[in-house]
Amino acid sequence: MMSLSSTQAKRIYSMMQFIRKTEEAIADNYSSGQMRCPTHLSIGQECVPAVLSEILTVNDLAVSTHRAHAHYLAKGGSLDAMVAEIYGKATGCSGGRGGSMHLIDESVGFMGSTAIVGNTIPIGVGLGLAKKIKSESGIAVVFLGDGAIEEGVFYESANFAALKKLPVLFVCENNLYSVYSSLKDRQPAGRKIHELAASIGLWTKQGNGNSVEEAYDVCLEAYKHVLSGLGAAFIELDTYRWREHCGPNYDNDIGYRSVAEYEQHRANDPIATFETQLIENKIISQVDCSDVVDEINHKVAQAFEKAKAAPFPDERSSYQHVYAQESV
Amino acid sequence: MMSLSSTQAKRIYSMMQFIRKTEEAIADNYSSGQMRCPTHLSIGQECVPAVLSEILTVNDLAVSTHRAHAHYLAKGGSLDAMVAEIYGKATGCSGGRGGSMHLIDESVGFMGSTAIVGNTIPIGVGLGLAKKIKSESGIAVVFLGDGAIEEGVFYESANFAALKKLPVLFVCENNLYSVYSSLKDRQPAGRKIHELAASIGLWTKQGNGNSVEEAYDVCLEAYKHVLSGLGAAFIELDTYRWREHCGPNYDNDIGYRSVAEYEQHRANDPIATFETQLIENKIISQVDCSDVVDEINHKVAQAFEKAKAAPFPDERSSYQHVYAQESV
Amino acid sequence: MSSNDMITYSQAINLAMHQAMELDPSVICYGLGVDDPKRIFGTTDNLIEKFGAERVFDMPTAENGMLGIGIGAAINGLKPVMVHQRMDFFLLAMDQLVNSAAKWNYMFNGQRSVPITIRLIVGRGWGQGPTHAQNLQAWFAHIPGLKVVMPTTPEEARGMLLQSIVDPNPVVFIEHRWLHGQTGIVRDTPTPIPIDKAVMRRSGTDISLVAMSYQVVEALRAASALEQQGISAEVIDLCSIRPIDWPTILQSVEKTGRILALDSGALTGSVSSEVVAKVSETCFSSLKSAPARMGLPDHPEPTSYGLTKDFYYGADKIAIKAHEMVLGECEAERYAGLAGTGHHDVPGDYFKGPF
Amino acid sequence: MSSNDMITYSQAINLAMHQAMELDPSVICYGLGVDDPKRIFGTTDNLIEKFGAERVFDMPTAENGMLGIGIGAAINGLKPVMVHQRMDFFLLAMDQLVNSAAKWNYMFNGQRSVPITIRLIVGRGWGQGPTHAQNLQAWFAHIPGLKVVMPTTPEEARGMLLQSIVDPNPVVFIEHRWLHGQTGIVRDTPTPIPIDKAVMRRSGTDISLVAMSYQVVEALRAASALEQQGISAEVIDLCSIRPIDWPTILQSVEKTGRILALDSGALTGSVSSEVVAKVSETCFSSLKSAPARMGLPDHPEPTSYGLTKDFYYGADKIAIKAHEMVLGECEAERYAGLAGTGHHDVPGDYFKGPF
Ligand SMILES: Cc1ncc(C[n+]2csc(CCOP(=O)(O)OP(=O)(O)O)c2C)c(N)n1
Ligand SMILES: Cc1ncc(C[n+]2csc(CCOP(=O)(O)OP(=O)(O)O)c2C)c(N)n1
Ligand SMILES: [Mg+2]
Ligand SMILES: [Mg+2]
Repeated sequence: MMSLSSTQAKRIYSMMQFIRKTEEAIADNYSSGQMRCPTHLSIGQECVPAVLSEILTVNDLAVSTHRAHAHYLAKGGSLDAMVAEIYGKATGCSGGRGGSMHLIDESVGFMGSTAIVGNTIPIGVGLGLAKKIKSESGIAVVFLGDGAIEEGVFYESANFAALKKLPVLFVCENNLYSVYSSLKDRQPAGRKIHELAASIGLWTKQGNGNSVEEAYDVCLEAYKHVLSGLGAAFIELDTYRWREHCGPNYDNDIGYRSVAEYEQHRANDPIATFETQLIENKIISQVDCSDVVDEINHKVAQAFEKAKAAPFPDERSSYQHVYAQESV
Repeated sequence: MMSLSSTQAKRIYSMMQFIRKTEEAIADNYSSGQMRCPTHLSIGQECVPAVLSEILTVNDLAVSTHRAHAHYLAKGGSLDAMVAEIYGKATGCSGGRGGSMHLIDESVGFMGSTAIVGNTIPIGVGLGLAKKIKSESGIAVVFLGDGAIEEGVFYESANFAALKKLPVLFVCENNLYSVYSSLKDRQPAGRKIHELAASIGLWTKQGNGNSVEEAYDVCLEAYKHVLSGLGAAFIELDTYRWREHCGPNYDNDIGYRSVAEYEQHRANDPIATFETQLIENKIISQVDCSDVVDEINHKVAQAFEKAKAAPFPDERSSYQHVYAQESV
Repeated sequence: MSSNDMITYSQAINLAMHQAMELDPSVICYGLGVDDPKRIFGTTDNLIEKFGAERVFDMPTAENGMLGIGIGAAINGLKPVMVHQRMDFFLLAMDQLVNSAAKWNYMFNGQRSVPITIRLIVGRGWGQGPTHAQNLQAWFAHIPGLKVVMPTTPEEARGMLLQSIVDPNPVVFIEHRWLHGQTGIVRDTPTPIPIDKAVMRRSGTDISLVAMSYQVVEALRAASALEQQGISAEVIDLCSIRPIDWPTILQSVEKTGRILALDSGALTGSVSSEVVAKVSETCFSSLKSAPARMGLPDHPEPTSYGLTKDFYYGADKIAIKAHEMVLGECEAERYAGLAGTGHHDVPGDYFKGPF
Repeated sequence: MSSNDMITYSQAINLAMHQAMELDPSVICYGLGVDDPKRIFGTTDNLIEKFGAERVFDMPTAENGMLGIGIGAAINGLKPVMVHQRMDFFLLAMDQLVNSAAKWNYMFNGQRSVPITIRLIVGRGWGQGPTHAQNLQAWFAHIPGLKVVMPTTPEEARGMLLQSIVDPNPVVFIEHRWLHGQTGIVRDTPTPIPIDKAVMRRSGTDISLVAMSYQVVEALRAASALEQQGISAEVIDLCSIRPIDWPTILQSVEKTGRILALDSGALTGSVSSEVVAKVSETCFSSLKSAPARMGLPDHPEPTSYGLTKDFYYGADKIAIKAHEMVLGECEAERYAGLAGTGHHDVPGDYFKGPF
């Protein structure tokens, strides 16, 4: 377990299960038609966020994408507020205005996720710029996908982050797809995203995003690089989304990827792999694992109950907050 | 004179002088207040366009930027129509609607220049896409500056050109400045533009854009690469703009670049250097040179006379051409 | 899919695409998902199978660059049809749209036009929220050099898409997600329909309801109910919002003396503002009462089911407003029957999310 | 530069920037050329010298990314002032403006606003042509969540820029190139001026001229000439185009019974359309004659000196139109004296190009 203490390993394991069980609960409940917003699950991609949850502090700020549940939870965002948000309730983290794609919990430094591909990339860089100008501690983390790097705004943002040596860490979870489009239809054959990022001027590292140990090493090294003021970094972590792009179901039947491909990646389940490792290394027992999962399931079930019971926001409030009132 | 025959060398020399003398005439006449549009001169940067004039054929299409005179002329664009355009006359290549920054001569494959930085980059790639789909001969050439590569649209366009192996050649004249901003304020220290382009997936080459021989070799190799269907290429050619960014004057006094820097680049005058070489190699004599220049000066003077004498377009025609009428 | 059949709006779009691509090998179709399993809500079904991957292709997520590439292809002889699943994504491409596509023909003195068609889909409902359901047609309608159409019926979707493709100018073709499932009789011949004409959907004498896209559906429902109350409403479907077919509108208002302009976008600065301004300038002396507009509230769309009930307005509100304009007061309950009964955030029960 | 002096509009902008940056260390200023020798027509003079390169900096040519970076900086506690030498370049940044800046406060339920100010300069004259002189304010005015101001006088440029900077919302601050040289008395205290109020520049009883930015200058010249013809024109300077100060406008029209809305942008779908629509809806019974609008023709701006003479409209055309509205017919030569005498494409003889 090289760089990880057993306490850390257990926390990462718990976080992965926490994300998975939350997402599975969303999937299970979605078809009842009460979570009425586009919802993108990260099942299969829990490792990178979980590993980062062990590294980032509350001084570090993060922004994310349409697929943000895992990042939000890993950053410490409130589970109750997220589930309520997906249910469109007044108790939601965005008061129901944002839904699954617009999560925020500023109390833990999760500064927002948005639904336009690439949209939060420069915003994350701007968080880092302000940190530098204000000599504030911590770094800014930008979560992004392999599709988002195709947007010109990624390139512009990366260029500026490199130019000014900003405290920004780009975390690219490469899950091979953008909706139903495979990498080969979008990016030149053989081109590595992390090499592209390096040539823009970022410090980079690549790794297996489904291996806790490898992802931890990559993330930690990159984090230290950025935190020590050496400039912006970009890490590419390979992973795979198990379910459909948007929505609760599996979609291996519709033909954009093969069942064989799916099964192969499915076998690299980051949670099962890590669990086996932990048990083999006697860091945790099978029973401990069940206990962890039980506790999480309980917490998740409670969050869903609370969310379902919570009131919708007052319709008459829909005119509010178009503008902030107080001077800043 | 390696790869160049003496006929070719002479033609390139003439083209450089042709561009220089035309631009100098613009500079000389500008202050009389009859060329009432923003005008960007390429004096000092004649070599790359001239070299390409020797390589490109009428089947090759080109697009350019705000600083397009040299590209237009090198592609074979009509001198008379360009000068008239800068004078805003009905006989101008865009009927006076475009001015210096909007040049076009489709008869020679110069498909247009526009004034928004980066704006024609994807358009050039689209020309190449159509060539590929229609199995049309020739390539598409995109002229761009070192500033334009900062636009996300460059990155998006380059990605697609590489992805689809389009017959597109990006010609980047790196003159170290974007308006008054030096490269170091815009791009990470030590980063090479051509290396960046390579990492996006383009075939690349770099060279001295003020040396005819070197620029010719670079351009020819790149041209052959693209023409033979191997995919898009990017060449970076170093050069230097002698006069102010926009307008006819020198501006070394205003402080954004040092006189020493200017003098150093001024000493690398592509025309003087090449002329000396040609004379030393007995390809041309001093007298020949004067003859060439005289002839050009005559042609240029005539173009100015015609432009000055030409009528303005009819004011009532200003409503025309908002929409094309005939179905295509 | 053919032959004067009753088909859906998305099938009609698909039909037009097949016809256009068959008739003219220079037509290409590209955009995120045009060849994926969902085929842009069925609108690009079978295109890649029939016309091949060179003419029908997916693209990187790079809206501005990819529009510019389409413009370049158009300049070099192709007729590209670009598709965006949401209008909202297209905000990234405004430089190429406004500075290149819209101006190329003009700034180069009519030497070269840009025959590109850009299909934009407006989202609505199921929590599409602030950035997946915008109606920004007023922006496009403000730009000289663009044509902008928003057909309402399947037949017009078909015919106007065909015309958009053969039109030598850049055309922004806007589809409302809630129209995709609407059915109608569609001609089977590849006959284009002009894209600069409004259509009188229903004639009347008391008031002109001037609407676009999905709001025409609601206006027609309102007009039926108004008729039962003795109010004769004329319904005009703008079809094209640049250019707007002024003669049709002005003639209608000259006749009815009243105008209620119905927009699917945020009210302030909307196309309905332009309609009301022009009508007020031109038909001032014919107006029997103040002109009026309806549009979406001037705030972003919230996501929550609980916050969106009143975000969109339908036949009931239109009828009340029209009734007031013609007869003065109107009790709120008079047109209550027009309000939908099912969930307000889906076009019908068949819709189960997520988008 | 200070102290109730007669200074130019650009000096007033510069003064406000100095005041804002002095008062609040979280104010930063960036954009292409803010620290170059020309200093954005003098408006950023001495900022880098006084406040340093960390707070005042040039940027790569990357408008969308750099706006997003400003938004992120604003979210994390700074108050960025971003500058664009031409509004036209800013078309590249519409995603960040509309999808992020304008909606952030709303879609996150009021938890975090985006206090960014974006200075956009409108070019005009000397062959700026199709892509260096656009007036796209109608776009910004259509977007909920944005504030959009277009001050006319140096004092308001100063005070409204200060207010824009301290305002917690994104503010698009539009400067017309031909206003930069206008002079006026400017207060020396750093007192902000509200950015949601129109200003009555001249009071009158026969007609309301409602204008913005440089067109206010022309409207005032027209009003003087009209007075000599016995026509009393009220001139209202919108100052803010989102929100629009409706009470001031409506009150004026209630009084005069006539409105002529003057826009600096292309007529169709302009802010003047919104003004006329709202006034027609609201003051219908007070209107003595049809409301009217003037704006630029609906085509791109050509470059040629020979094609631009009639592209912009000035005091003479405004006066004729107003005269007609109040008294009926008006011979073309009556206001001929208002037409400029020098070159039509420069704000004054001092201007020698190239931009
Ligand atoms: C500008 C824009 N274009 C297209 C979309 C539609 N879209 C939503 S998610 C997505 C895929 C992005 O892929 P990636 O960045 O790899 O993230 P992943 O879904 O794999 O997590 C796309 C194209 C969008 N939301 N915004
Ligand atoms: C989108 C956009 N941003 C800014 C400008 C202003 N501008 C005009 S030319 C120029 C410099 C571009 O530099 P480069 O590409 O190196 O070309 P060069 O002038 O050196 O030939 C800039 C920033 C513009 N025209 N368009
Ligand atoms: Mg992906
Ligand atoms: Mg340059």
